[in-house]
Amino acid sequence: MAVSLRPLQRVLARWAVRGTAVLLVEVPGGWAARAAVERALVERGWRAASSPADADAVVVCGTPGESWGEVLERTWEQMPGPRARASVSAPSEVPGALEGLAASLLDDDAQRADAASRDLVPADVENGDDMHPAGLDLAGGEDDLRDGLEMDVLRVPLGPVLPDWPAGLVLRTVLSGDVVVRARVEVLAGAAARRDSADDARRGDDVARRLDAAAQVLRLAGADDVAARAVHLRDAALPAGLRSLSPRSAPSPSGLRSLLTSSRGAGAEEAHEVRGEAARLRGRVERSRVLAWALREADVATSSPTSGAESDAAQASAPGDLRDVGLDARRRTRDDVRTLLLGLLDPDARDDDPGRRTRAALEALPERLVGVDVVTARLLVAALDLRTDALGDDDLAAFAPRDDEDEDGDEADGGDAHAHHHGHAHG
Amino acid sequence: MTGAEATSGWAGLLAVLVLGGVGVTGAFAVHRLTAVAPRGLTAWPWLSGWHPSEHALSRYHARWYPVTVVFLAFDVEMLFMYPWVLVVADVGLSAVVEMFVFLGVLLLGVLWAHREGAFSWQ
Amino acid sequence: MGDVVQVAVPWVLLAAVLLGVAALGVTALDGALAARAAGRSASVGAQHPLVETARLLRQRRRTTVAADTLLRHVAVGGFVVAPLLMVAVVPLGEWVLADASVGVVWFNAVDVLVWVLVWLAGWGPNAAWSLTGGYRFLAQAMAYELPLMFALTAPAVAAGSLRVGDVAAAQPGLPHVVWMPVAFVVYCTGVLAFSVRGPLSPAGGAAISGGVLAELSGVDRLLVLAGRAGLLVAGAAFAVPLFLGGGSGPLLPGWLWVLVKTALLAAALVVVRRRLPDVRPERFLALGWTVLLPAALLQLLVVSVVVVVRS
Amino acid sequence: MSLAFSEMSSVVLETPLPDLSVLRGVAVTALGVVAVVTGALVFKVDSMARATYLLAASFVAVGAAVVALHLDYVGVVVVLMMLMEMAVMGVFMVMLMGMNPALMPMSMVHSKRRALVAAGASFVVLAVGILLVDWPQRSSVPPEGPAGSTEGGATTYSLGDALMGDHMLVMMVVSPVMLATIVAGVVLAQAQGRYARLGDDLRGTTQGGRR
Repeated sequence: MAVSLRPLQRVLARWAVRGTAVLLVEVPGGWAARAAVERALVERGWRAASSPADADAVVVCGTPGESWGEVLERTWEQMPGPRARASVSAPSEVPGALEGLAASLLDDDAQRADAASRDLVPADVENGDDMHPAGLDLAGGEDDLRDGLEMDVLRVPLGPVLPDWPAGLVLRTVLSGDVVVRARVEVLAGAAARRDSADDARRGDDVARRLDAAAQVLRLAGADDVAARAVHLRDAALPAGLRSLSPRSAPSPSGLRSLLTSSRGAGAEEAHEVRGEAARLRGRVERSRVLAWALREADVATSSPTSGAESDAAQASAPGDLRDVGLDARRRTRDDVRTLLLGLLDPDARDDDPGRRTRAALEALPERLVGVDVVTARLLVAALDLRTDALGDDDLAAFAPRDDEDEDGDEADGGDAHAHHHGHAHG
Repeated sequence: MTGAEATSGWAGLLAVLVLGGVGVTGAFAVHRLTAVAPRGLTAWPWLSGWHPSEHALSRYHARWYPVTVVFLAFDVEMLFMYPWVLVVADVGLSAVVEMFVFLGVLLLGVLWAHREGAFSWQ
Repeated sequence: MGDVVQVAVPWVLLAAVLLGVAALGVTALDGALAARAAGRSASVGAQHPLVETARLLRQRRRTTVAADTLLRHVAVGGFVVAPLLMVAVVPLGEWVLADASVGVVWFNAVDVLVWVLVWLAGWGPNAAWSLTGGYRFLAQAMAYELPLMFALTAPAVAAGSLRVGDVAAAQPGLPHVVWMPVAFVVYCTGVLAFSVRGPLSPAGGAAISGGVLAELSGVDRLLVLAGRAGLLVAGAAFAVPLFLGGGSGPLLPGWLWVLVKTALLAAALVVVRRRLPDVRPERFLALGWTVLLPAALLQLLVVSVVVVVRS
Repeated sequence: MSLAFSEMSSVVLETPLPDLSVLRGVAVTALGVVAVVTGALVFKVDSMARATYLLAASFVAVGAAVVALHLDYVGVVVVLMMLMEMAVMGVFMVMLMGMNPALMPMSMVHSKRRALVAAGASFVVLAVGILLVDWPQRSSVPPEGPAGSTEGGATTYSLGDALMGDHMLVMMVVSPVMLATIVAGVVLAQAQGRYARLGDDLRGTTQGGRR
């Protein structure tokens, strides 16, 4: 019976590979490679995957440092299969890498062999007991910041394997429902972070980087078509050396696309046109009432330096009670996601020291995110355009991953954040 | 009145349920033949590449619970609404006045809840 | 137009096939629009549903540690059954599968079933992203459901009946959409919301890594994707007897008009959906209660006064 | 195609069907069993989600049984309301449980003895009532509504008629009760009311009043 199904399975494989979903993992320093992969995906009719369960392939962009081993391996284990993986550190490697993925996914026999060889259940799943089903703890309770109800909190790390997320950033959040209660920042460095970022800076691709960040914000906000436009412009703004063109790339009627495929180098005229288009896109985003409405107040309950004396007073009067502070600050904070987004789309904006800016933003991030829901948090992180590849060694040391695993007790008050489960309660 | 009419359509809905059940089962059966492996994998839930610290199923804080109170109180009204729909034309203006006084009172409650901030998440 | 005839049970197969084809159609349109926005050929994008079906049929199933497998299966299967339950009461011209005397209420009950399915799909996998998706959907449901209910009652008041066939027959000259546009818009908002995609899709979306879809692969994912496309189609199909005059129209037979109107409305909803960004439930909540609900009630008031005056 | 369509339906429509009252009896009994079994399972499972939706399933079976008794509207609206209420109740069950709502063995019963006595007593009273009450015979069919081509439709119409006519008082009483529910519910549930946000003078000038 299996024999008779073979032709069908081959046909399915051929069709399936035409829509391959690729999970993109960006390592600091791998920005240009990631942009090139994204462009190649569009050219092939492939798409970016949203999670390992959705993915057929994973592409690591950049050169991961040692700290990446575990997350990459676990991501690989979580892919259902058929699965393939590749690693690209430069745009020029992209076409070959994707050809390799396609070939691997098309090889039905090899994929079946891979599938047959896998453990059905992860090796570290145990029988556990009532308090530790499958060998994993139950969530612990904590009094909520806003209403004082004692609810469970979840420790949910955001990044590094997360689409539309700054390279190598790990935000170790504690979530109560979908709201961030605490957060801690770590950065997983790339092996070649410094060198690549220096190269990027010399090539002056700041416009492209900011357009890329804007595209990420727009994608996260669900404005896919506008995001596609921003990606388009990003590619046109790339310096010639960072463009890779797959042999498949077809000419297209759009003027920008032919600019893109000319690969003659970003001449002055070309750069001028890109800036003009970016300004137009900015106008479009600025005028969009729906977008403004959807993003407005996608800002942060924070006691950032801008929030003034009143909220400081409130904080002093009630340490640990963030209810009033949050609402006050939300009313006052106007540098919301939309403003940041418009800034990213401003072709005349300058970003003189992305490294210092990023470090400052990362240091302020945990506090900014307290009381913010996880969707807003992701929008904000994208809008901050964090350049982890521009961080210096001492910055990286400050955000180095910690092994202490005591995430609960890390920021502020985590003292009573332990399980309150005692035997059989009543319904 | 024929037999099928007397069942007022419930046989058709039962058939839909049965067909749906057969269809879903069929899809799973077909998938066993077409997938690269018939048996599914078990994996740890995805957390950006990290091992979970605890099970996700927990006492999940739904911060919008004040709204549910307003919602549940308001939706009881639908019990009266649907039968009312049938008689508006026959009963006439008094039915309309009655229902909208009823709804108006509820809307006052909604307005008040709005002023109290029940519809803005904290 | 004659009265609606209830057809025999085997015709449920035809309903399923039509629904399936339409679901493929809206997905293809969505794919084509996405491809065009990305600067690729729309015809390649239109193949998306077939390519994705092949991909997911080939992909292995995957569950998670300590998942609630039973509830997960209920959710996945339910996604396919729910749209079928909706279209069962929609008359195709003069034929209908289930001529329920309270068809409008039935539709309402099934659209509430979607709440359950989405929440269970979020709960089942025992995973943080899924869970968040399920809960955010319920939060949004608090905002769209009541306006949707009132939008459903407006055409029923005009027809003086909760039977879908009667509502369709009550608008021979003038489709309801002409004189109850607000109810129509509110209804369409509800359809966008319960079809778990697009601007009102807090259950999924890029910002929560796919939400309820985050842990699904293979046939499970396929069924949920098919189901939500089916929900959009079923929502559009139900609008035809309610607001768009049912099978009435020149030249073409009634059943064909129903199909044409359904296809056009479904396509319009896909286009609208692509043009709008995601609306976060906390924004939508205030809108639903302070704008949509009063607007729907006002519309209902107008309709019932007209009905009283007319009778 | 349309020809075949109508031919086929007419063939089936003319086929004599078995006695419907028997079918109905079977359906009501079967649904009753489903309702009782799912209802009992509510107390057996270890998960709040399962308990909640088993209860929902039980109510859906009850709704279907009511439909089988030709009360179309009441049956469907039971399904509608119960799905909705249970979806919301599930959220609260999960939140307010004193322990993990899914992964630990738990007991859904407390005050066992008193509950048993109360349940047993009410069962006996109701059962005795069913057996002893002299149930009235149905003397007429419900009045034909404009849409009441089926019995199920006509009962809905008469329900609306009753609500707008004889039993208007019900609605008039329910509305202030529901308003009070909304107000009381929000006062209790809203941690951050207007006074807390805007200060005691509601002008937002003073720092939020603290409870």
